[in-house]
Amino acid sequence: MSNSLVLFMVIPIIVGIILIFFRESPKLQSWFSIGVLTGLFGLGIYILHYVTNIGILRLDFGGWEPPFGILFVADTFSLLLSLTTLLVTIICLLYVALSPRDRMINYYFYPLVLFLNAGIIGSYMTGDIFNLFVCFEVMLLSSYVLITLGGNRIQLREAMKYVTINIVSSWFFLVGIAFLYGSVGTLNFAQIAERVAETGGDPLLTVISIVFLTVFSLKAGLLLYVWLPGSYSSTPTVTSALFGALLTKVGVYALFRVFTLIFHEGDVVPTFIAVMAGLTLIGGSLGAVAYTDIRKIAAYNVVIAVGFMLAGLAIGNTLAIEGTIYYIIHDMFAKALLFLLIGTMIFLTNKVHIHEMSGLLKNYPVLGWSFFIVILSLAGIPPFSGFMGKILVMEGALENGSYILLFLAVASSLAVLYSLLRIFTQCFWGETIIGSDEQRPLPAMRLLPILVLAGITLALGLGVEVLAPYVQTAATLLDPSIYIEAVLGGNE
Amino acid sequence: MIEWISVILIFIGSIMAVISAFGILRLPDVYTRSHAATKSSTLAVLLSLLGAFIFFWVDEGFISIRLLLGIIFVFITAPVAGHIITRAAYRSKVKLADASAEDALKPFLEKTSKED
Amino acid sequence: MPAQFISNLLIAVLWTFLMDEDAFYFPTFLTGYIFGAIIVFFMHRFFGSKFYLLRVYALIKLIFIFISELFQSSIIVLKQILSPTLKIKPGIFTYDHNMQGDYELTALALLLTLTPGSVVMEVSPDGKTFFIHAMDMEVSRDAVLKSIQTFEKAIMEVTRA
Amino acid sequence: MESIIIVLVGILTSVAIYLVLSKSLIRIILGTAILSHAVHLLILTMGGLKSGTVPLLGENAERYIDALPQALILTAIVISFAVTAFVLVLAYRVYQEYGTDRMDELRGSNDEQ
Amino acid sequence: MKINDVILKTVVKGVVLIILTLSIYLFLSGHHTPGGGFIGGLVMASAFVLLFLTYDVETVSEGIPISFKKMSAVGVLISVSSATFPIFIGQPFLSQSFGYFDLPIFGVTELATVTIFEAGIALTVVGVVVNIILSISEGSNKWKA
Amino acid sequence: MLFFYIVLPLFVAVGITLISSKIRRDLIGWVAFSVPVILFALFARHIPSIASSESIQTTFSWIPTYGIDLTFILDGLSLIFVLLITGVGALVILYSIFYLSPTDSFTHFYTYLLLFMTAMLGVVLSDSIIVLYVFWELTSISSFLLIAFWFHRKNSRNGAIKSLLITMTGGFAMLAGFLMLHVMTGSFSVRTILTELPQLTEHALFYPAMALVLLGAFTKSAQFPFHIWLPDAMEAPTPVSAYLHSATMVKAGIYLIARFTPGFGGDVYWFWVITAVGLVTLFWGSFNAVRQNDLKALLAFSTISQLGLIMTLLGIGSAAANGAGEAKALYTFALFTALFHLVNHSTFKGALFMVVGIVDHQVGTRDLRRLGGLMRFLPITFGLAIIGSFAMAGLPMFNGFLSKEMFLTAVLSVSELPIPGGAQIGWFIVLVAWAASLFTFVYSMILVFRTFTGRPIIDEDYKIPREASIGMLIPPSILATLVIGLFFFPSVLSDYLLKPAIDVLVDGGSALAPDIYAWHGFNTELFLTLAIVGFGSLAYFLLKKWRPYYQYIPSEWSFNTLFRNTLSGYERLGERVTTRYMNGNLPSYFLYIFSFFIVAVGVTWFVVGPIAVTFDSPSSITIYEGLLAVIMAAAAVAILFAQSRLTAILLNGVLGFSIAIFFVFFRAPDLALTQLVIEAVTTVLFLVCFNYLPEWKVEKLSVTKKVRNGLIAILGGLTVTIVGLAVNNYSKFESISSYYEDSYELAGGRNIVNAILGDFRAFDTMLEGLVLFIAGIGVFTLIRMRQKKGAEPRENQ
Amino acid sequence: MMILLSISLILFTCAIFIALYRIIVGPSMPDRVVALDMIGVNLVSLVAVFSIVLHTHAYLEVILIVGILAFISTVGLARFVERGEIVEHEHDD
Ligand code: NA
Ligand code: NA
Repeated sequence: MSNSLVLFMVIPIIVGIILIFFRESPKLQSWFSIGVLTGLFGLGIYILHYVTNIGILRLDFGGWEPPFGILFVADTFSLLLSLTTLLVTIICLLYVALSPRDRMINYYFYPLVLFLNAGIIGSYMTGDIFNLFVCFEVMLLSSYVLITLGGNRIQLREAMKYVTINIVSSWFFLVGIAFLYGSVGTLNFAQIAERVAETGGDPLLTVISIVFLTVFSLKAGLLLYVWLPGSYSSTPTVTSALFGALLTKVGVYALFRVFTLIFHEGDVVPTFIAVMAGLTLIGGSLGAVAYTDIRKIAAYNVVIAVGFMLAGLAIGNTLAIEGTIYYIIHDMFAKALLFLLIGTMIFLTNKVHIHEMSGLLKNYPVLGWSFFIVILSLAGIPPFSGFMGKILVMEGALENGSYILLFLAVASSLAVLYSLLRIFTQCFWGETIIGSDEQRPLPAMRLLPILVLAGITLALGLGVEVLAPYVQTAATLLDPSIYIEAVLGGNE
Repeated sequence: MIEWISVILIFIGSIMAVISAFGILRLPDVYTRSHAATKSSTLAVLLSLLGAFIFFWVDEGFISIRLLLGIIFVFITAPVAGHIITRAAYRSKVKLADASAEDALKPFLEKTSKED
Repeated sequence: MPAQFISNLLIAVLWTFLMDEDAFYFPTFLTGYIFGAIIVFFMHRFFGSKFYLLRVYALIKLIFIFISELFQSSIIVLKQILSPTLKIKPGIFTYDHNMQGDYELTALALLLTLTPGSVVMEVSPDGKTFFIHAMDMEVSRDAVLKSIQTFEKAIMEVTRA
Repeated sequence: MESIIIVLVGILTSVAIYLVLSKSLIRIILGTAILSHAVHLLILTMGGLKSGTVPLLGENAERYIDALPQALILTAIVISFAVTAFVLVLAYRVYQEYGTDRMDELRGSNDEQ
Repeated sequence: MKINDVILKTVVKGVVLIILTLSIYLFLSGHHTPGGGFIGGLVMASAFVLLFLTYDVETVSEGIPISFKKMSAVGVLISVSSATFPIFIGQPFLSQSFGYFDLPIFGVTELATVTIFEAGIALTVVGVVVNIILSISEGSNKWKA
Repeated sequence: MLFFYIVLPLFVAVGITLISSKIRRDLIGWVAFSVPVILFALFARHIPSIASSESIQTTFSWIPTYGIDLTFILDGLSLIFVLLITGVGALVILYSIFYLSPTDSFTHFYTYLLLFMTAMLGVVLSDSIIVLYVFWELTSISSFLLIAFWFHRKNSRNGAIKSLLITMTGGFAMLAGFLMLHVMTGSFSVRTILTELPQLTEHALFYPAMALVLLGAFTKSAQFPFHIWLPDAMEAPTPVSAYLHSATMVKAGIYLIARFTPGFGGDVYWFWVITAVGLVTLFWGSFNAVRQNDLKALLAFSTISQLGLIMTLLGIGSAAANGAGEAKALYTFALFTALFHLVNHSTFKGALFMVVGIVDHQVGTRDLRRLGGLMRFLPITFGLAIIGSFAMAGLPMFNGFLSKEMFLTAVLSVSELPIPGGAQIGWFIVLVAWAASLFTFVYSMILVFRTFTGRPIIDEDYKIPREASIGMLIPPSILATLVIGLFFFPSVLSDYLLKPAIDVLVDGGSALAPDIYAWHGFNTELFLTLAIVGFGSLAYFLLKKWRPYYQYIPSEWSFNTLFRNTLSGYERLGERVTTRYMNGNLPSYFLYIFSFFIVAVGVTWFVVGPIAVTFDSPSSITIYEGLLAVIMAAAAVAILFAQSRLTAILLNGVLGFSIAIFFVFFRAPDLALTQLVIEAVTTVLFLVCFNYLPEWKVEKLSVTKKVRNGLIAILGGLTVTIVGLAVNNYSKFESISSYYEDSYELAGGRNIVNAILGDFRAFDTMLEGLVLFIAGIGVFTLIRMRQKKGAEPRENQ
Repeated sequence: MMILLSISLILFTCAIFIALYRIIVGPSMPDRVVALDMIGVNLVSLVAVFSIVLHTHAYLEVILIVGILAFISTVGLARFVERGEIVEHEHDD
C-alpha cells in the first residue's frame, strides 16, 4: 500500500525517460502520457479515500525509519493537491494532443511535463526538508526547460530572469537548510517540528524561519512575484497554463506545510505573511489593469490568487485554512482554464492586446462563454468553484478580526472581475472585425479540454459537499501532532 | 628514521615551491615565468609526493599505487602544460621581455600567416 | 615487443594455475612472471627482435635522465630567480630533430622542456622543427644542443629495434 | 575555525550578491556560482568542522565527523552544476538572439507580441 | 602556421587511459573509500572533456561511437528501475541489499544492489556532461554556418 | 416544490439554448412566455393560504457540512415579489416578442431573461443568506448580459460594465455583511438571523454588518449615490428596462431591506440611514428627471426617484418591528405604504416603459426635442401614457394617488415618531418630499405632453408613425387597467397581498395596517397635493424659463464623473505603479529580493531578539587554514575588480580549488573529489560558452547605485554571517547523523557519505541524477530548437 | 616532525598566495593561466602533506584528481587563450 505513494513520482519519471526514446512519435507520447497520468489519478483517488478514512500513509524509502531516511508522507492535504495537479496536467496534455502538432513536441515536451509533475508531486509528498529542496529542483529544472521550449526570443529573455531568480531562491533554500540543520540537527519534517516545539519558539528559530519564508515566497510569488508576470506571459499556451495552474501552488503548499507544522508559534511570522499577502493583493490588483496584453493580465491574476491564499494562511484558523484549500484546488483548475482560453484567443487572432481584438463572441461563442465562466469563477461568484473558498476565508478573517485582509480580499475580487471583464468586453464583445470567411477555424476538439475545465469549475462549486470531508481532514494540518505522530510514532 | 627522510624531502619541496612561486613574481615575461612553473614547481611536487609515498611505505608498509600514479602523471603533464601555455601566449601575441635576444618563431608565423 | 610481453604474461598465468592454490595470490603470479621472463629471454631471437626487458631497461634509463635533467634545470631556474639581479637574455630558437613518429617526437619535446632553461613552444606543421624558448639564450642554446643528442639516442634505444 | 569559515561565507556571499546585482549576464551567473560555493561551505560548517575523523569506517577513530552535511553538499554541488550548465547555455542563446548580455537592455516593452 | 598538437595529443592518449582507469576504480571502490557513482562518473566525464579539448568533436565521436544522450537516459532508467525493483518483492522502494559471496578468483567479495543503482548514476553523469559539451559545440557549428 | 418553480425558467433557458437551432425563432418567444404565465398561476394558487398567514417551505441539502441548505420559503413578503416577477415578466415577454427586431437573437434574449427570472425568484424565496447571495449575483450577471444585449454598441458595453461593477461591489459588500451575520448568529438562515439579531445590538459586528447589507441593497436599488448605473442601463432593450430596471431587479434591494427590517428595524441608524438615503434619492432622481431629453433617461431618473420614495417609507417604517411601542401603528403605516407603492410603481412604470418603447419602435426616436404631436397617430398609446404618467404624478383616479397620499401622511408623521431627531428635522423631510413630488409632477407632464401634444418636428426622413401592433399594446393595457383598478379596489390588494406581507414584517401588523381610502377629508396631505398640482402646472408652463439653469450644475462634480475617474484612475495608477517597479530589469528584481531578505531577517531579529552571537568555535584553527581563508577572500574580492571575464573565471577556479582543499582540511574526501571535478568541468563549460558571449565591460554605474548595491551586498553577507554565528553557538540538539556511523552493519559500506548517498538518502541521489538529466535535455533543446529567422511571433499551437 | 610538516603546509599555502597575486595582476592571460597551473600543482603537494598530518589514506585519490584536473583546466584555458573556441567541432584539415 505505502509503496504505491512513490508511484506518483516514479511512474512519471520512468515513462518520461522511456518517451525520450520515442521522440519521433508524438501520438504515442501524448496518449501514453495521458493514459499513465489518468491511471495514477485513479490510484490517487483510492489512496485519498484510504488516507482520509484511515489515516496518514507513509513510505520510508529503503526501509530506513524516520528520521534517518527519506520518506513520503501522504496526508489528505498533499493528496488533494497531488490529485488536482494530475488532473490539470491530464487536461492540459489533452489540449496539446487535440491541437495541431507543434514543433516543441519533438523537443521532449511530454517527458518534461512528466518530470515537472514528478517534481511537483514529490514536493507535496516528501517528509524531508532536503528532499523537498531536491524535488523543487526537479520541478524547477523541468520548468526551466519548458519555459524556453518554443525558441521564441522573448521566451529566452524572460527565462533568463526566471532561471536566475530561481537559482537565487534555491540558494536561500540551502542557506535555510544549513541553518536549520545547524540548530536542530535533523532534516525530517516531523522531527524538526518536534524539536522546534521543544524549544517553545526560540528566537533564533524564528529568524531562521524567515529564511524559509523568503524562499517559499519567491516560489509562491508572495510579494516577491517579480519573476512571475514576465515568464508566465511569454511561454506557449499550454506551458503558461501548466505554470499558472501548478507552479506557484508548490510554494504555497510549502508555506502551509512549514508554517503550520514547524514554525507555528508566535505571531511574528503570521504578521509578516499577512502584510505580504496584503501587499501581494494590492500589487496584483494594480498590475492586472496596468497592461493591455492579455497574457500579462492573466499573469497578474495569478499574483492576486497567491495573495488570497496566503491571506488564508495568515488568518490561520480552521475556517480560513479550509477555505484556502478549496481555493487552491479551485484556482488550479480555473487558472489552467484562463490560460488555455487566453492562448486560444491568441491562436485565433494572432494578437495579444485587448484593443487589437473585437467581437470574437460572434464567431467563437463557446470560447466566449467559457471565458465568461472563468471570470465568474475567478471572481468567486457562485455557483462556480471560487466561492466556497472565498466565503470560508472571509469568515475566517471575520472570526480573527483580520478586517484589513478581509477588505483586501474582497477588493481584489473586484480587481479580478474588472481586469478580466476588460478582456471579455473588449475582445469578445464589440463589432466583429474579422469576417466569418477569414476567421481561423476552431475545431470542436480543441474546445473539449476547455469545456471540461469549465465543467469542473461548475461541478466543484455545486459539489462542495463531495469535497468537504476531504478538505476538513486536510485542514487538520493546523494540528501538527497528527502529522508528527504519523511519522515518528512507531511503524504503521 | 626513514620517516625523517620523507619529511625532509617534503620540506625541500615546499621551499622549492615557494621559490618558484617567487619566480613567477619576479621573472620578466610569461615565457620565463613558465620555466619557473613547469620545472621548479614540478620538482617541488614530485619531492613532496615522493616524501608522502615513502612515509606511507615506511610508516604503514602501505605502497600507494595512487601516489605513484600521481607522480607519473605530474611528471608527464607538467611539461605539456608548459608547452601549450607558452604556445598559447605567443599566439595570443603576448610580448617577449624587452631583454629578449632572438625570436626565431616570429618570421615563421608571419610567413605562414601570409600563405594562409 | 608486444608478442614477447604477452607470452611472458601467458607463462605467468599458466604458472598461477599450475600452483592450484585456493585463491589468487599476487606473489605466485610474480614468481610465474619472473620464470616467464627467463624463458622469453632465451627464446627472444625467435621473435625476431631485441629482448623486451632490455627496452624496459632503456626506458628506466631514460626516466633517470629525465629526472636528472629536471633536477638540473630546476636548480638553474631557482638560481636565476634568487640571483639579486636578473641578467638573462631570453629568446626563441629552432631545432630540427631526427625523431620519427609521434611518440618519439613527444618524448623528445618533453625532455627538452624539462631541460635546463628551455621550453618547446611550437612544433612546425610538418613536425620536423621545434621552436624552443630559452631562459637565457647564451647559456642554454649550447647546453641544449649538446644534451639533445643524448636524448635522441636514449629515446631511440627504447623505441627502435 | 567555524567562525572564520562563517565570516568567509559572509564575504563570499557579499561578493556574490554584488555580482548578481550587475547588469551583465556573465557577472550574474558568476555571482550565482559563488553563491553556491558559499552555501556549500556554510552547510559543512553547520555540521561542525573537525569534530571527528574522515567518515570512512575503519579509520580507527572514536568519532567520525558528521557525514550527513557532506552528503547534502554533494547533492547540492551536482545540482548547482546542472543549473549552471543550463543557465550558461541559456545566456549564450540570449546573447545570440539579442546581441547583448546586459539585462538592462533586456527589459522588454509592453507592446511586444 | 597551423597549430601542431602532436605533443598534447600523444600525451593525452596516455593520460586519458589513466583517468578512465581511475574513474572505474573510484566507482567500484566508492562503497568503502572515497568515490562512488557520482564521482566515478564525473571523473570519467572529465576524461572525455579532455579528449574534446585535445581532439575535436568529430574525431572523438568517431572513436567512441556512443549516443551520450541515450546513455544518460539509460542511466536514469537504470537507477530508477533498480530503486523500483524492491517493490515487486514486497520491500519498500529503494531498499538496497548486500551480501558477501565467495567467488572464484576474487575470493570473498561483497556484492551490493547499490552498485547497480550507482552504475545508473554514473552513466547519467557521463552521458549528461558529455552531451552538454557536444550540444554546445554543435550549436556553435551551426551558428557559424 | 418551490425549488422547481425557481429552476423552471433555468431549465427552459438551457433547453432554449440547446435546441435553438432546430425551432422557429418566434416559437422561442412563446415558449419563454409560457414560463412566467405558468409560474404566475402556480404562485397565485397559494394566495389564499398565504393570506391566512401560512408559509410554504422546501428544503434541499446542498452543503450540509457548512450549514448551507437550499431552503426556500414562500411567505407574504415573497409572494408580492414572486407575483410581480412572474406577472410583469409574462407581460414583458409578450411585449418583447413583438418589440424585438428580426436581427436580434431570440435565443440569447430569452435565455438571459429566463435566467434572470430564476435569479430573481431565488432572491426573494431563499432562506439561506448564501443561497440568496448566489441568486443576487446571478441577477447582476443576467442584467449585465441583457444591458449589453446589443454588445456591438459601445454604450451598451459601458452601461453593462458599470452596472455590473456597481452592483457586484454592493454584492461583495453584502456578502461580507452576511458573513458577519453568520459569525454573530452562527446561522445562515434568514429566519434564525432575524430572530436573533435584535438581541445582538451590542455585538461589535452589528453595525458593520448593517452597513454592508445596506450597501448591497442601495447599490442594487440604485440609491444615491449609486444610482448612476441605472440611466446607463437604459441601453438595454426597452422590455429589459421595463422588467429588470424598473419593476423587479431594482426592487431586490427594497426586498432585502424589507426582509431585514425585523432584524435591524428599531435601530436608530437603520432608520435614519435608509430614510435619508431614500429622501436624497427621491429628490435627486426627480430633480434630474426634469432635465432629461431622452424619454428612457427620464424614466430612469423617475425610477430612481420612486425607488427613493419606497426606501424612505421603509426607513420611516423600519421601527415597526422592534421597540416601537406607542408608535407602532405609525411605523406599520409607513411600511404598508412602502409595499403598496412598490406594487403601484411596478404597474404604472411598467406601462410607461412599454409606452416609451412603442414610441421608440414606431417613430424611431426617444428624443423629446424631436417628438411631439403623436396623439393623432398613436391614440391608444397616448391613452396609456396618460394613465401611467398621471398615476406617477399622484393624480386621483389612479393608484399612484393613493400611495402618494399615504406617503405624505407617513412623512408628516415623522416629527411625531419617538425616534431621536424625528421632531427636529421632521419638517425638513416633509419639505424635501414635497419638492420631490413637485418635480415628479413636472416630469410626468413633460413625459406625456411633450411627446403626444404640440407639433412634431417634421424633417425629410420623418415618416408618419402608425399605432403599434396589438401584441405590443396588450401588455401595457393590462398594466393600465391595473393602475385604474387598484385605485378603485385597493382593498383586494391590501387584503390578499399587503396585509399578509406586513404580518411577516411586523407581529400583528395586519391588524395595525390601515385601510386604503381615496378620500380622507381636507387634511394636510390634500393641501400638499393641491399645492403640488398648482405649483407643478405653473412650473411646467414656465419650463423654458428655468430649465436652462440646469446647465450650470457642473458635470464634473457628478458621481458619474467620479465613477469614471475612479476607474481610469485605477488603471492609470496600476500602470504607473506597476511599470515603475516591474521594469523588466533583472538587477532591480534582485535588489528587491535581497532587500526583502535583509529587512525581513533584520526586523524579525529586532522583534524576537536577543540571540547570542559570539565568535566561539568548537574547533581550532591552523595557520595554513587561515591563510587559505584569506586566499579565498582575496580571490573573491578580486573578482569584483577583474578586468576580463577570463580573470574572473580563473579566480572563481581558485575559489573552487580552495574550497576543495577546505573539504580536505575538514575531513570530506568525497566532497573534495566532487568539488574538484565539478570545478574543472564548470570552468571548461564557462570557457566553451565564452566563445559565444561578449567580453565583459566595466559596469558603468553611478556612485549612488554602486554604494546602494555595495550596501545591499554587505548587508546580505552580514545577515548570513550573523545568523550563521548564532546557529554555530546554538547546541540544543544532537545531530541525527551518529546513526549513520553504523553504516557498515546497516548498509554494508564503510564510506559513510557513500552509504548515505546510495542507501539512507538514495532518493535524493536518484532525483539528483534526474535533475542532471533534465539539464542535459535542456541544453540540447536550447541549442537545437531555434526559431527560424523571420518567423512570425505567434503562439504556435 | 609535525612542525616541519606544518611549516611545509604553510609554505605551500604561501606559494598559492603568490600565484593568486599573479592571477589578479596578470598582466596577460597566459600569465594567469601559468599561475593557476601552479596553484594546482601546489595543491597536490598540500593534500599529500595533509594526508601525512592526518595519517589517512582518504585523500590519495584527491591528490591524483587535483593533478588531473589542474591539467585539464590548463589545457582548456590555454585553448581558450589560443583560439577562443576550446572544443572544435570538425577536423581542421
Ligand atoms: Na476591441
Ligand atoms: Na478589444
